[in-house]
Formats: sequence, structure tokens, C-alpha cells
Amino acid sequence: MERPRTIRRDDGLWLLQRMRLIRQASERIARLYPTDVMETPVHLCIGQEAVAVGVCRHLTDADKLFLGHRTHGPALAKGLPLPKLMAELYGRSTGCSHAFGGSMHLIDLEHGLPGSSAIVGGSIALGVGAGLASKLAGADFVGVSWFGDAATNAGVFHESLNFAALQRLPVLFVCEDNGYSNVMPKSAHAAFDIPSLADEYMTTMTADGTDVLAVHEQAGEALAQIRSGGGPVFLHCPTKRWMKHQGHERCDIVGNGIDEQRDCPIRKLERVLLDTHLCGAGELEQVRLSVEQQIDAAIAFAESSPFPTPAQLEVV
Amino acid sequence: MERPRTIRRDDGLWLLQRMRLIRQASERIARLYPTDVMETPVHLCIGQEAVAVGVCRHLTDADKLFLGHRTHGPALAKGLPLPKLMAELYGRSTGCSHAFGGSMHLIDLEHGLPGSSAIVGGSIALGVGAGLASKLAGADFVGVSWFGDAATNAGVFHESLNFAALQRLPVLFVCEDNGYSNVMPKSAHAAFDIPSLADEYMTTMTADGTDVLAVHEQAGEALAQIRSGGGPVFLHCPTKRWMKHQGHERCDIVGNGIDEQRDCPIRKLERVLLDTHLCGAGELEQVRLSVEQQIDAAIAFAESSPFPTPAQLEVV
Amino acid sequence: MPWSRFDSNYTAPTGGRRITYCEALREGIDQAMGNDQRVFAIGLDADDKFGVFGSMSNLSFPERVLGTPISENAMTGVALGAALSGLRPIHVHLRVDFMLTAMDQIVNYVAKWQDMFDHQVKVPLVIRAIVGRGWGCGAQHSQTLHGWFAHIPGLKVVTPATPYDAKGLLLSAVADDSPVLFLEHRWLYKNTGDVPEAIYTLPLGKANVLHRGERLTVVASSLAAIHALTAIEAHGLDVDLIDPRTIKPLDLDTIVASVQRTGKLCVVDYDFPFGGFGAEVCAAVTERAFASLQTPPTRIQFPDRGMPSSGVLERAYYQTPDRLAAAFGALIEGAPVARDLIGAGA
Amino acid sequence: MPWSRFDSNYTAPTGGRRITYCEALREGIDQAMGNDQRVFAIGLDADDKFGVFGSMSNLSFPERVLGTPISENAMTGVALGAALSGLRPIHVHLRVDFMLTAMDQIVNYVAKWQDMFDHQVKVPLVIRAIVGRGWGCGAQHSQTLHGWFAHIPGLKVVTPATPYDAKGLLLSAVADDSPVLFLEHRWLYKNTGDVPEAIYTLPLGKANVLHRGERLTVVASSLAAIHALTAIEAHGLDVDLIDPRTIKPLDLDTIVASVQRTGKLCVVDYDFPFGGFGAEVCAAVTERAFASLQTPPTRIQFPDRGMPSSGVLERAYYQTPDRLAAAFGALIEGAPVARDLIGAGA
Ligand SMILES: Cc1ncc(C[n+]2csc(CCOP(=O)(O)OP(=O)(O)O)c2C)c(N)n1
Ligand SMILES: Cc1ncc(C[n+]2csc(CCOP(=O)(O)OP(=O)(O)O)c2C)c(N)n1
Ligand SMILES: [Mg+2]
Ligand SMILES: [Mg+2]
Repeated sequence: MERPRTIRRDDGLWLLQRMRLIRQASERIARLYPTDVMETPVHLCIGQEAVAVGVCRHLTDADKLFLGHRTHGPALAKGLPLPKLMAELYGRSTGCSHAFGGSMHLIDLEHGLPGSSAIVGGSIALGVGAGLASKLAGADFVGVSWFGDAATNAGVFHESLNFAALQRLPVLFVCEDNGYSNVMPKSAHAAFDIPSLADEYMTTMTADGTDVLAVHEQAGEALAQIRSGGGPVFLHCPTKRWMKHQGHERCDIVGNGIDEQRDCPIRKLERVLLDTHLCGAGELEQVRLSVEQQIDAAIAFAESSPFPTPAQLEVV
Repeated sequence: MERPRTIRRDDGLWLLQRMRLIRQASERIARLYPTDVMETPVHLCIGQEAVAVGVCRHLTDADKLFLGHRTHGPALAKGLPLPKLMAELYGRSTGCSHAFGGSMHLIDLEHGLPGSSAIVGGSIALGVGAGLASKLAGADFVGVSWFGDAATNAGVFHESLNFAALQRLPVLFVCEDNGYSNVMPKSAHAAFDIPSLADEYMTTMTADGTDVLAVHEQAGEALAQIRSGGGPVFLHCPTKRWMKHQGHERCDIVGNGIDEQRDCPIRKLERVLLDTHLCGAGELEQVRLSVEQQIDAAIAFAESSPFPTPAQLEVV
Repeated sequence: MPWSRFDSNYTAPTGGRRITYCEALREGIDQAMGNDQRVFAIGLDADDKFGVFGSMSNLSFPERVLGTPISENAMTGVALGAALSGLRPIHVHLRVDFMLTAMDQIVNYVAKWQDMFDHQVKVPLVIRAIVGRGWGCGAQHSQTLHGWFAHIPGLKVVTPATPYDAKGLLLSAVADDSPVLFLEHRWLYKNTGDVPEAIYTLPLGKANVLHRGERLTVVASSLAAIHALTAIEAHGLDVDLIDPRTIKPLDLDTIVASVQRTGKLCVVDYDFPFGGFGAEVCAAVTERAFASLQTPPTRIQFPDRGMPSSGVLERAYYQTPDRLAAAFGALIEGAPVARDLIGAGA
Repeated sequence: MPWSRFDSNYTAPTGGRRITYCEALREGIDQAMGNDQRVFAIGLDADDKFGVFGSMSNLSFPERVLGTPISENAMTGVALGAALSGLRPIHVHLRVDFMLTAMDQIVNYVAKWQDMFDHQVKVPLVIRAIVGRGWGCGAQHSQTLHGWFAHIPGLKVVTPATPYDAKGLLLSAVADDSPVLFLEHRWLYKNTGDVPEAIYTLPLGKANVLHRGERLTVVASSLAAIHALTAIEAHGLDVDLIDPRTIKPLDLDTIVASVQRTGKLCVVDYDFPFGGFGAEVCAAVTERAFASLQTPPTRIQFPDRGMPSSGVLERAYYQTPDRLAAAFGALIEGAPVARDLIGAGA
């Protein structure tokens, strides 16, 4: 039972632009990475862009998003300017974390990104804390906890869901389930079914994490429920990781079963936009080109930015 | 649909004796406690005896039981000699932990009690480790993780269940659910239903934790499944705590709704033993009296035992 | 800003209102919450009628006092997330030992968050914990660990010894824009002292000189400071007694100035002996006042093993004012200090 | 007992087989497992094809090598439970930072278990972790923490500097009946050295003198020991260099004897500066060799803040052999040591 695939033009274009921004920036990073200009690990999310972009379309700058190690996609989707990301990867003072954070520790206070963490699981609790702050302050922002399938192994996952549910906090849990923890498949790291377990605590929804329209629709429903005081919601998004866990190479895990034509969230959306005559092929190409220019500019910015100085290690 | 309440006479008498041992020892501790002869906190389990005794009837000395803070009942049920418990509470060198452990840290290597811990939750993982040891060594003992309802709040609970299930380890999880974490009711500490959550990981059974025959029967089934290689089992035993969380006083929490006639596991068993003519009233009284003598002897042993000396603080 | 209208007053008043350490804490928390509605309290049993040994009972803003499940790790993350979202949490633990379940959050998250983002964010988070021996509770319910936490960059560590300090330092901790661990010794809770009713703060990083003397400098915090003071007063010892009040930042200047005068240093540190606070003070003072030292600095600490349960052993594990007096006396006279006065592990 | 048939040989051979630190570890683990079938290895990615940076690839007994979920806390408890049930686990962590999620188990359980039961039980448990800087990984993937763990009674802490030590100490750690933390610096993995093929052990608690000299005693472990040795050799410095090999138990006798000869002490400790290993060595040596000290002991440590990501900052955060040589030279001459040579936090 296929639903009719429709979307407003402004939404559709936004989703496409942000997905392209993430994809093309990631491809560029992958191309540059072997040259060692970026002295920091990179966890790319090529193939997973739909999750970040579909959810973030519904978030405001006031909503607080807490990320783990796979940061680039959701950070850009939330609004982190690309030059600040690139400068951070290049270890320059103009980076979003002033070169102190690196790839796994991105921040953008203006756009509701109060930081991200490289210790798997812990940041789930931080999103819950944002939800608690919203509730106690009588504010209307939402806390968003963003994590992968294997973060559900960690005890803090269980503790965080329990507390959010007990307190009926305005929190969206987004599980970007790419089926792997590094090279370990889900069957080896989780004895439970993730959405089924989550459902023991709270309303749980699932959306195909390679289909931005599906994510966009479910995230919209989830956030509407949360914002209307309905308590936390768990959004489970099965998706596919095309790259190795870390670094610039495509992943070669046997049985990964990725078909870059069929599984590509960008191609899927472009097809809908074309089929529903919201955009023409020329316009799509225009999006790609304009993103490419943004990337060139961001890299130029990073490359021309100053490095920090050792004197900055002085303790404040 | 009441099941016929039957039990073999030897089992019935064992269950009765051990429950009486725990109950009467606990009442005696409660009576002595205000005199400060025991310089250690006590978490009594009056009212909960059925869980400890019903489960431990099926355990051998080779099976390894790991306890939390509410130790006395399951430790005695597993085989810890009462004099060693009393001497430990009295802070004497003849105590099971040589006066280094106190009430919350009991050990009896001979009877498969490799220690207990006062940090809630953590010992759940130790039982899983015993199960792993059994599996790796090709042995046939079982690991038993013993904990209360609120230990399910802790992340280590989730991590332990997941790993035991992934590895299909010979582990019995026993949740002694008295509905409270100190004075906090379950509704305030767990947003989930405990057996329903446990069922997401493994076979889960429930037995009335005030009814020793029910516990005995379910624990028997659970252990049969575990010993035959069927993987871990979760046994959930709702029960009632008559005493305050800690110390010698009855609990006065509003709505605790305990009826010491109706809810008493000892009375329940005695009624069955009488009704099925397995024992006469005189014999039951005999059990009570002989336990009372054991307690007198244990206290006399503790009181006449030496204290440790400060020289024992020397680091080994 | 609500935090700028406090009185600051660094010496304890006398002749005023006497209340307990516990009441002083309670009052400080209550006033912090009244002064700034962004302040809230969270923790296991924070909201129950016993209120964390009485330090949180009958607070004026119960809607900002939250009990939690036994989930100390996530709750620390929740407090951090709330601090990053505009609030000022006070997270409380009945025992410091329970905080060990939250070390990922405390060390990897709370302590690092400002450094990782070059201090673009504030982390106004106070973590309170009760430390020290209880009643035969054994090794898992009796740790102190102030020096251990201070080892981690990004954490301030506060150890009030008196009711006056408890309230003033608590209010400073809540006013601080960086993470502060606030460690309260269980055995101080019933001590009384003069405490102003008004709201006031004491600076973090400024020591308190509890006794003036010329022949030995003793550095001691929390319960150890009280025991040392009792020892000095009872035996009329000519000792400079410095309570640093905060383990970190550490007021080395005050300590070094004293050692330059007395020529001798003894640190009484109710904590494990390897590394930690005692070692830091001895090493740092030796670095800065080597020429003034007449004898090597001495540490009086716990034995290098977990706390045993039996009362007999528990009492031997801690020092007493009498044993401290004997040790100070020996140091003043240049006599060797008996081994059991230093702690079996030293 | 399988553990009694080892050769013991405390000085590194020369002219033998050269292998890397990583290979030495791998061989030690493999031989430990071959020697005693109670030994098993467990940890996140322990069983994957990269095998913990190669230190566990292609082991001979794959059925005793278990991967785990991201559940470090429970896995530590699982390892402890297995150790209490007759096995001898080696629990491995890709980074020491991940161990912080397991501190409840490590500090409250593993470290305390023997003390709580008056040593009626053995806890033959080895916890391996890779420490130190990586590649711009930032503050949560670069800690060392050896001194911090050593603060906790009940934990032995081993920090091998050479391939020879890595294998010999690993085999000793697995043979030990008490908990041992085994910390391997990431930047040592590719270093090579002579390592016997036979199984051998090195005693825990016995230092290794890496260089003989008369004018300064340098204490340094792990990567710091290698950097110090490079500095001393490159500049021909007249320095006694002592690698304690194990932070705890600490071979103070060897260090004190050296300081009594040289009159000067410098501890190079690649770790946070407050308390910790550096402070302990300085404080303990001052206690025992005060009369011999010509100048105050010096500590060279990290700045008192989390590790930054940018390569420029990461390289400044650590010392280099050249900067160490400059510091040693100044100490030998009695000149002041430049502030940036000591670490910005000191
Ligand atoms: C506590 C902890 N343990 C281990 C790691 C190492 N690690 C980093 S990412 C990762 C896999 C995470 O998988 P998942 O949560 O599914 O996210 P994904 O990488 O697939 O996006 C692991 C094991 C870590 N960072 N933190
Ligand atoms: C990690 C940790 N947090 C808090 C405590 C304090 N505490 C001891 S027992 C207990 C309640 C435990 O309740 P439950 O698990 O249901 O066991 P019960 O006492 O009911 O048998 C609490 C909160 C602790 N010991 N450990
Ligand atoms: Mg994944
Ligand atoms: Mg309970």
C-alpha cells in the first residue's frame, strides 16, 4: 500500500538542498581526507542523509539537538554553517569549536546545537535534560537525542528513556539505525528489537531512513505530539551506511547489500520532485552546482583561516 | 482457576524451615538492633521469604548467586550458616566476611555465594559473568542474579539482560519486586512494566512472591529450561516488604496494604501443609522451636566471638 | 543578575544565630532557589520526606525539586543537558559512592564540555554528594574521593567544614558558571555554628585559616579540619591550621606563605593515600617553598584499602583528634611520627 | 599450576628477535591463553578483524575471544563474575576513556571485592586499555589516567614502555590473582624491541633503570619513558632514568636510592597535573629522601585541561624529547625550567 508521494515545493527544495549539502560535503571530505589536511577522525553519513534532513526540517533554532560521534549530517541539517564545520575539520580557530573539538565535537549555539559527544550513548541523556529544562521553565522548545542503533546497547539509553517517560518530557529520540556498530551487525549487539523495546516506554514510530519524505512525515507527527504535551516519542529510522565506520572509504562488509541507485535518499527525492513536476531536471542540477560552490567557498575559508596557537592551552 | 496446592513432604519441610529461619532470624535482629550491638545497616526481608526459599530449593552449591543489599534472606536460603551471618552483623572475626563486609557484603564460597554488593544494580552483571564462566568452561552450574524492582532502573540491568540473551547464557534473573525503592513506589521509578520489558530479551515468568509454592514451581521450570541449554530466564516475583527499607521498624507507608495474615508466605505454606495432611500442628510448632534454638546458638556464637584488631588494617 | 546582590563575607561571624551544618545547607539551597528561578534540585530521594539527611526537607519550591530513579549516570547527563539549556541544576547524591555509576558523564561530559568547545558555553551545574563513613556500611558506602575528582581538569571541588562555609560555599557553587562538585562529610551534619540568615557567598579558591601558630602548618579540609582544630585547641598546640575550603581551585598562596613561616607541613587528608590531595599539597609546597622546609612534609591519610565494616576497624581507619594531636606534637618536636598515626598505607 | 613454569628475566635481552610492542602484546595474550585454558579475552571489537589495533588479531583460541555490545559497565561486571567463578578474564578497551562508563564496576566492585571479604576470594582479572592521544580525537579519546586509577586501593596499574615489558608484564598481570589495569599508550604500538619467544614474566612492582647517570633522577613511564630516554641519549645527559613499569605497586626503593645519589628528581608524567602519579612520586620521595634533595622535585605533566583536537594544539599538549632535554639540562644546571616545559597547568 504505497502512499502518494507528495510534498510542498518549499519543503521539497529545502530537503533536497540540505541532503545535497551533506552528501556533497561528505564526498569532498572523503576526497581530501587522504591528504591529511584534516587531522581528526571523520564519521561520514553518506546514504543516511534522509534522517537528519527529514527530522531537522521540523526543528526550530530553539530546539536543542544533542549528537554523538556521527555529527556532520545532523549538524548541517540543524543549521551549522558549512564553513564553520570545514574550518573545524581543518583544525582552524574559525571552526565552530575553535579547533578544540574536531569532527566529533561540533557546537552551534545560535542554531540549537549545544554540543556533541564521542562517547557512545551519553548524549542521549543530554537531550532529555533539554526536555526537562523546557518543562521546568515553561518553555516550548523540544530536546532531541540523536544516536545510532548500537547506542541502544548502553545502559544510559535505558535510563534516559525511562526518565523521559516518567516525567513525560518534550523529547524526541531519533535512532539512526544503520544496522552496524563499526563492523558488528545488529544481530550481534542487540538481543532485542529496537522499536519494540522503545515501545515499552513510550510512543514509538518507524520511518524508512533512506526515504526523506517518510522521515519528514513521521517526524512531523512525532513532534506535533510532543509539542502538544503528549510526552516523549521514539522515532526509529532504519537506514544504510555506505562508508566505513570511520574514514574516507566505501564499506566492503559482505552482505551490506547496498544498491547506490535504489537506496539513495537523494535520488529517491529527486524522482518524486520530477514525477510530481515540482522541479525540472535543470533546477535539480542547479541545486547540485550551487551546493558545490558553497563547498568550494567553505574550503577556501577553512584553508585561509589561522591555526590556534599553543598559548591557547593556558588554563582559563 | 486455583491450582491444586501440592508439594513433596521433604520439599515442603525444607521450604518451611528455611522461611522460618529467615523470618525468625530477622525478627530477632529487629529486636536486638536498637541496642546497637550490630554496627551495620540491616535491610530485612520479612514478608519476602518465599522468593529466596522457593528459588534456592533448586540451586546447588555449584550454582553461583550474586546478591545486592537485601542479603540475609537469599544468603540463608542458599546455605550461609546462621552463626556466620550473626557474627558478621556483630562485627566479629568469625563472621562470613571476617567483619570486613557487614550486613550488605556476605560471602560463602562453599555454598555458591561469591559475594554481594551494596551498589544497586551492579551485581546483576556478576551473575551473568558466572553464567559466562559456566558456558566457557563447559560446566553445568548456573549464574543467578538477584535484585529488587528498582534495580531495573539502572543501566546495568539493561546491559546485563542484553548480553545474557545475546550469548544464551545459563543465567537466572530473579527480580524480587516489592514495589518500592526505599519509599518511592514503582510507579515513580519505572515507566515500564518489568516482566513485559524483560520479555523483550528472554523468556520471562512470573510467580507470586508471597507464595513459596508458586515460586518453587516457576523457579523449577525456569531452571530446567536454563540447565537444558535454553538460555537465560527472567523470573519476576511480586512480593511485599513489611519493614522499612532499612532498620528494625515495620513500614508505615500509606497504602502499602499489607495484611500480615493474608500475605504471610509462612502462614500460606503452613496452611497447605496442614490441609494436605503432610504435617501436623505439633510438627509445625517443632520447626518454629528448633529454629529459635538455632538463633539462640548463633547469637551466643557471635557474642562470644572476638573482634578483629586494628592491626588487620595493614595492607596485604 | 540575581547572583550579584549577595554579601560577601569571608570570616565566620560570632555570636549570631547557631544552626547545624545540615540546616545551613538547606537554607543555602532554599535561598539559591528563591534567588533565581533557574535553579532546581534533582536526585535520588531529593524529594522524599527525609530529604537527603534533612538537607532538602521542606524546601520552598517543591515544584523545582525532583526525585529520580536509580539512574545516576543518565541523571547526570540530564542535569548537564538542562544546564546547557539555560537552567542551573543542583544534582544530589546520598553517597559519593553512587556517583561512580555516573563517571562517564562526570569525567567525559561535564568536566570536558567547556574545554571541548573552547568555553563558548556555560555549565552551571552543582553536584552535591555526601562523603565519608556511615555506620558499618563497608567499603562501598564510605569513600571521600575529593582528591580523585580534583585530578580531572574541569571540575571544581568544594569541601565545606563548618555550617558557615557550607552555606556560603553552596551559594557560590550555584552561582558559578562551571561545574562544581560539592562534597559534604556525613559526620559534619549535626555540627553547629554561627550562620547569617542573609544570603552570602564565600569565594571558591580562598582558604580559611582556622588557627594561628608558628611551629607547624597543618592543611586539612572537611571533617579532618574539624578534627585537627579540636586537637590543636585541646592541646594548645602552636600550629597554623589552614582549611583550603576548596580542593580545586587550591589556595596554594596561603599554604605556602604559612610554610615559609613555620618551616613544617602536615596534610591531614581523610582519603586514600596514593596521589590525591595530600600528595598534591606536599608536592606543590615543596616545589614552591623548598628552601623554607625544615623537615619533609608529612601526610596523614587512610590506609591503602577499602573501609571495613566492623566498628572496631572503622574507628581505627579514621584518625581521632587525640591521635592527630600526638602526630602534630611529634612533628613540632622533630620526633618520628608513629606509623599508625599516618595510616597503615603510607 | 600453569603459571609457575615461566622464566623470569628482568633485563631486556639484546640481539634477539625484534618485534613491535603490538606484536609483543599479541604474543603475550596468545601464550597466556595457550598456557591456561581458564584465560579468555572479552571486549568491544575484541573479536573483530582489526583486533584492537592488531593486538588481538589471529589469536589461537578464537572460541575464547568474545566481542561485546557497547556495554562496558556490565561487561566489567561480567568479567568480574567470571573471575569469581574460576576463570581468568582479560577485558579490553579500545580507549581508556570508554572505561569511564565502567567506573562503578571498577572502583566499587573490582577494586573492593577482595577487601570487602578479607581476601577470601581471588580476583584474577586483567583490564587492558589503550591510552593517550590519537589523531585529533579530542578530549574524550585521549586520556591516560594511570595515576587516577592508582589512587583507588585494590587496583594494580601497569604501564609498559617497551615490547619486552609489554609481553612480560602482560603475562604477569594475567598470572596475578588480584585485579590489574594494564594501560598501553597508543603511540608505542609500532615501536620495536627485542622480545624472547619463550613465555616469561616481569615482576609487578619492580622498576627498570633505562639509563644510568649521576646528576638527575628522572622518573617516567610508558611513552614518557621512551621520550625521556630519547632525550637523554640524543643529548648525552648524565641522568638516571627510572621507568617504574608499574605505577602501583610502586618501586619507591629504586627511585629513592637514585635520588640519594643524584640529589635531584624530575617526574615526567603524561597525565593531568593535579594529584596523580607525579605528585605521589614527588611527595613520597621527599618524605623518604628529604636530606638528599638539593633542589625541589619537578613535575612535567599535561596542562590542566582536556586535550584539544587541532594538531597544532595536540602537539603542544604533549612534550617532545627535545623539550624534555631542555628541561633536564636546566635542572642539571640548577637553572629555572621554562614554564611551557612544565605544562601550562603546573
Ligand atoms: C562508550 C563507548 N564505547 C565504544 C566506543 C567506540 N565506538 C565509537 S562509534 C561506535 C559504534 C557506534 O555504533 P552506532 O551507535 O550504531 O552508531 P553509528 O556509528 O552506526 O552511526 C563505537 C563502538 C565509544 N565511542 N564509546
Ligand atoms: C547506585 C545506587 N544508588 C542508590 C543507592 C541507595 N539505595 C540502596 S537500596 C535502594 C532501593 C533499592 O530498591 P530495590 O532495588 O527495589 O530493592 P529493595 O530495597 O526494595 O529490596 C537505594 C535507592 C544504592 N545503594 N546504589
Ligand atoms: Mg549503527
Ligand atoms: Mg524494591
